[in-house]
Amino acid sequence: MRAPTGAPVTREHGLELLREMLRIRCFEDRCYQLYGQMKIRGFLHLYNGEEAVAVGAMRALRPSDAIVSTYREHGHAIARGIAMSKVMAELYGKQTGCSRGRGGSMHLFDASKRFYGGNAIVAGGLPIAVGLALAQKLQRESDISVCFFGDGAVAEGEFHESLNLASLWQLPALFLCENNLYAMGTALERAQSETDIAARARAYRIDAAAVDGMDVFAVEESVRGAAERIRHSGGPALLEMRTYRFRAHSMFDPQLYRDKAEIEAWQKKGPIITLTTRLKALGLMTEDDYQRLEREASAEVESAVQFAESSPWEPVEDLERFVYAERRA
Amino acid sequence: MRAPTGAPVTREHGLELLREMLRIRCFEDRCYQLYGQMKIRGFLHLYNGEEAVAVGAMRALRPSDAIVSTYREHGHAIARGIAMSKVMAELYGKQTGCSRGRGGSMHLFDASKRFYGGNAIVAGGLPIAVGLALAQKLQRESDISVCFFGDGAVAEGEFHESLNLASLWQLPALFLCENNLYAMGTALERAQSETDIAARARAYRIDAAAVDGMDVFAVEESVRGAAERIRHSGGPALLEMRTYRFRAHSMFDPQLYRDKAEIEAWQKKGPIITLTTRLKALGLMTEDDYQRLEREASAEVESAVQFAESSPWEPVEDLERFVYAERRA
Amino acid sequence: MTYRDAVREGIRDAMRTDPRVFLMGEDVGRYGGSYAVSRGLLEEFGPERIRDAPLSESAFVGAGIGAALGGLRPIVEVMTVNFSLLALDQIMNNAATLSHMSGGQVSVPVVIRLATGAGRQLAAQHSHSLEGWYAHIPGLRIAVPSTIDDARFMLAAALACPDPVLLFEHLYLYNMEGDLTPGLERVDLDHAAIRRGGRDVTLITYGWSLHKCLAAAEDLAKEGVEAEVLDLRTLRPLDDAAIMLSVRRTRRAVIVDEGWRSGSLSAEITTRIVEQAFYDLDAPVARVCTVEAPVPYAKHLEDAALPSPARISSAVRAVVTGSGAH
Amino acid sequence: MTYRDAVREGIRDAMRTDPRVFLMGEDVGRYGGSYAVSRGLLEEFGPERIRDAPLSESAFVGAGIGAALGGLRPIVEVMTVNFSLLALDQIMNNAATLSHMSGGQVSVPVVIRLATGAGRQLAAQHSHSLEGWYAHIPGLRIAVPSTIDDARFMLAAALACPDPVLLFEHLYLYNMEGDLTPGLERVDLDHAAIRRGGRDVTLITYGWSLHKCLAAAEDLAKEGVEAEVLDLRTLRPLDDAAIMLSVRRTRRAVIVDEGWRSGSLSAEITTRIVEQAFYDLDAPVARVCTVEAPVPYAKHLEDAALPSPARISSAVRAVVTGSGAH
Ligand SMILES: Cc1ncc(C[n+]2csc(CCOP(=O)(O)OP(=O)(O)O)c2C)c(N)n1
Ligand SMILES: Cc1ncc(C[n+]2csc(CCOP(=O)(O)OP(=O)(O)O)c2C)c(N)n1
Ligand SMILES: [Mg+2]
Ligand SMILES: [Mg+2]
Repeated sequence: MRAPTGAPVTREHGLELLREMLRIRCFEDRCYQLYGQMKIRGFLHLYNGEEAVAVGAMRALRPSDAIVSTYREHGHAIARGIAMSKVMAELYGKQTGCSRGRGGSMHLFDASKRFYGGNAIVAGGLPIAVGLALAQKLQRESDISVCFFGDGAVAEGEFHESLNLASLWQLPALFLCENNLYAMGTALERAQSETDIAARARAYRIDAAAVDGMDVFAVEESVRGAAERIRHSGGPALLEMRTYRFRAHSMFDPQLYRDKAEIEAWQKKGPIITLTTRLKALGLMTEDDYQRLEREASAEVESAVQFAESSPWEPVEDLERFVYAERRA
Repeated sequence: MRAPTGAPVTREHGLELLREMLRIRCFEDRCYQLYGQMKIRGFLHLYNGEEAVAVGAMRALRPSDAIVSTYREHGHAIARGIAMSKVMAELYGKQTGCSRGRGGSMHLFDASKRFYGGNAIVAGGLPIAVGLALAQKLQRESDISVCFFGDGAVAEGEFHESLNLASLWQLPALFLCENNLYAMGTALERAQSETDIAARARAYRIDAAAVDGMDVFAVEESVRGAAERIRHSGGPALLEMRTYRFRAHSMFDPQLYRDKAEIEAWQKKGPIITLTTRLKALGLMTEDDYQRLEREASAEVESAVQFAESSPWEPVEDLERFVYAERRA
Repeated sequence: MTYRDAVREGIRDAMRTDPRVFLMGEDVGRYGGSYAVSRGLLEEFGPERIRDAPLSESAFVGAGIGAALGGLRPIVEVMTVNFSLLALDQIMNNAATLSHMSGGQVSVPVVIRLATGAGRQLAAQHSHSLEGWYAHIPGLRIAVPSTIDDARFMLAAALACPDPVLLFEHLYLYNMEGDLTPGLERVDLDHAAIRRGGRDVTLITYGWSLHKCLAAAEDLAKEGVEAEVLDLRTLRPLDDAAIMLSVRRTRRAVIVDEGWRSGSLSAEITTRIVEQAFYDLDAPVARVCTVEAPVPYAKHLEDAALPSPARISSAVRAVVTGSGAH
Repeated sequence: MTYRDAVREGIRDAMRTDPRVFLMGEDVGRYGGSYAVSRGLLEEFGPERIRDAPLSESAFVGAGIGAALGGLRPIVEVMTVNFSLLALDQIMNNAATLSHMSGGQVSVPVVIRLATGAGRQLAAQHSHSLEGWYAHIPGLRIAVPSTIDDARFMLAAALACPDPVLLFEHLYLYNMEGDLTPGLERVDLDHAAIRRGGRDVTLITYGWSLHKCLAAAEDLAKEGVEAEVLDLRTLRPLDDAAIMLSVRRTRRAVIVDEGWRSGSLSAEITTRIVEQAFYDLDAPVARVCTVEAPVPYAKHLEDAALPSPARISSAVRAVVTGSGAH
């Protein structure tokens, strides 16, 4: 599998991708502040640096495809089209949140967008995605199931079992590994005997490729190509997106395990800065355009904050609602 | 890794291997009868057809190496040197059994032989063996840990996690896969997306080879070679022993999933028959020798049965003994 | 028909009437099911819907959850409860939470069937009775068919339920023979059932122990002690009303379950009786459970470890006579 | 010192005095432990003995069991109890059975440390309180350090024990400040401890709930109700003698634990009190547990789900006044 990166760039396409990445970046930065203000609590895993993966991937998928994600999923949710206001309200724990305040940052859901949740158990979403793909296959749908997961998940038994099942049964599953080189403080080479994740997938006879996850076009192209092949052949694929997280693992991480120089080097390769530079260099975008996109993103985030602030709490009496479904199937 | 099979054969060596295989075969056949007579109960998984693996492997190992096995482990236990009488008494559930009647067929133990049990959870022994190997490494021993498991275990998450750990940490573990082509009724190709088990191991950067598990010399040589390399390098290895079980999976298996012709074809390649033919052809053994070995094996089995029959039961009052250790460490 | 046949009929019926239903698990197809429950179904429904899974409990249970999210009605067979430990993360962290955690947006209509129990000399790793332990988990429904009728019809009730349902089939029951109640077409997952009436004491139980309790009740009747036998049928949620109704009448209760004593379901039921009917009790509630040891292989040891009619009867005698020795 | 410091001191001490001891788990080394417990230990003991493990709970817990068989004294850190579900097969089918199943030939001196509990808005998958649930399993010992002294010294007791011991550290306690009892050098794993004397009711608890009970007891004292507070310390085996001694004196008991109500440890304790001290009770035993729902993220919902001093006090009032409303 090859990941083309040389596709011709149009202004519209470029600005659209940039807009989406900026929306996520701006959202995450605001979350960081709000955590400091104790408006958001619990674990908070920010997506800064990895925006190209969510944005490129979601653009290449159909609305009817099923998505399963991790606890680091704000970017996936927003790029999937879940209203920022509902995501922010969820982080506030409000009734208007996309999980009615019960899920928080790690468990964003939107059934109408076929977004089956952030899953906070590393690798725990993989079998679910396999099952969604099985349902698609048995129902003869042309949709596929996409599962995001981190490099850390590759060591878990569920990764192995899920890849084997998907390949054995030739299910329409796309495994999207966000390889940001660390699982919390554990560097890839201290967790994996074989660090080439795409090669690992091939051991299950799964079509796999590594992609520059900092290049949003490369992500989009590779996901589109893989999705098409999956729809056509029925069998699974894996893409290893090479990326980096700019911030700490979560809000409680002094980052003893990596040094500033490494972070800075990656920041220079960041998806937003490289796309901006590229669009400007190609003459497809001006600094004014950029400023406008940033302003719009910022305004959207502020109105999401307003929405969250002014939203009601779920009544305490409803604590036990939804433990069991309210209607019979 | 290459598995040499052309080693020169001596009469003594050949007879010794044959003797051991006959002891196991004879034991298993007697177990089969005893099950019919309801002397043995529970699940009973016989080893017929796979004797070359246990016998070749154990001969190549040191008494101080640690062994972890499965529920199909009579052969491993006997080849390891656990007295047949203690094994048979265990199958009877007697106090004199090698697990004091608590374990039965699936849970033979002998700490003095560093035989850490039959484990009846498929793949459940692999992490234990990794831990034993870790203890060896940290204690700077030159012993290794050997784990027997079936082809079915390869699909389990614990296989993946264990191989990754052993390779990552370069532990002295030898993974001995008894690939008999079926996990209960599930043929290898209906369980594994990649049926080349040695290739699977290489995906963890583990040295691996497939071996003719019907050729006891090949087994012995390959295990000796692997064990030496492990002792020398510290890192793990995997050997895939290609073999076949002649009997049903357990006592409740109508074998709907394979046909007689396949079984018969494999029986012709059986480890005992081929070794017998070979030794005779080389003029190293006569039919009389063979008869004598069979008689001796049969006599040993009968005296094991006598021992089991005449052994006492564990008193019911001792039911709760050993749930917790009796002395403080 | 046997209990096994009844379970098979239930599966066949569901497969025929609802195309969303499929059966998935280790050796459910070609092998015919490790307890021969699904024998013949592969031939009728084909390998897509009678789906043999590799040894990967976590992944195929999780795939059942995912397939349920995706609109199907999976029946996942975990060969025995002992192996379900490998899938516990999927069961507790996904099946049981997704509905609540998503604010009610999704439900997980998966049915997980598991053989459970001891009594066949399968030793420590193959003899767990964990249904009561699973009943601790909110979000799950736990049901136990103990009769031919329930074996036949509980699956349909479970499939009609939008929540994840775990159905525990005691391996000792598969060979039990019996007749279906004529005319019966469905059962529910909500109510306990009195399997024998009595005025002196209530025996509260489920599964294989139901049959031990019925045997004990026969023996006790000869001594003039009339035991009522209540089959819980579902362990989560518990039918408190039925329990209290019976206990208020008999004023005495003995709980029989095959879980290890400490922290078994018997403790929860005792506690609920204390909470809801303390002043109606004439004696402390007693319980008969499995001895607190991994279940041993040897028959005499295993027998001694498990509840038996004799142990049940003597617990009842102690409660009824107030001798306190049980 | 904080509870966190005390745990770290306990580990350091064990590492220094016994070369067989090592610490293994996710991010125990370079990261310093996800709750910063092991910070600094990598520098002191090196990566062989402060061993970062990949995300492979089943394998590294199993490796701990194997290493214990092989003569070492592993401390396995499972980052939180929530992830231990992935290792349950190793814990229940191996750690808990090997001694018995081998007829006493081997023992498994592994110590597994797990952060447990809710209260930090971590939502359904990261807020389990399963220590009481684990206490169902014969062959395991379950201990819960709830004070600075126990945080400091329980590990040594666990390492000295030949059986597998699970140590549950409530994540809310890590920041708790306190002083070690001067001169204290060891604690045991056998006895419950009265943390506050009282004559009117016994509050039976452990872990973070201990501190909630102590707060409730202060409030109740202002109303003239003197609650005795018993810290169980070990959940398996339970110290029945200490429980009964206190309950026989106060004649009333309220059990507080953070497990979901049904099938929680509170049920087992209630049942034992009924079995052993029924006729000494002046009121039904009451319990305060977590509401039966996956723990929600929003603070007001989470607070409502968990035991609180207010809920404890009102349960005590109901038991003491016999109003029955709790
Ligand atoms: C099964 C499990 N074990 C441990 C954790 C704790 N934990 C949360 S995130 C994380 C690291 C995961 O790394 P990776 O998969 O690379 O994702 P990233 O955070 O880098 O996006 C760990 C260890 C968990 N959530 N689940
Ligand atoms: C985790 C687990 N799942 C299912 C089983 C039931 N079971 C026992 S043996 C077996 C097949 C194992 O096949 P394989 O590993 O190839 O070993 P073989 O029996 O062929 O020696 C199965 C499915 C089990 N014991 N453990
Ligand atoms: Mg990562
Ligand atoms: Mg096999």
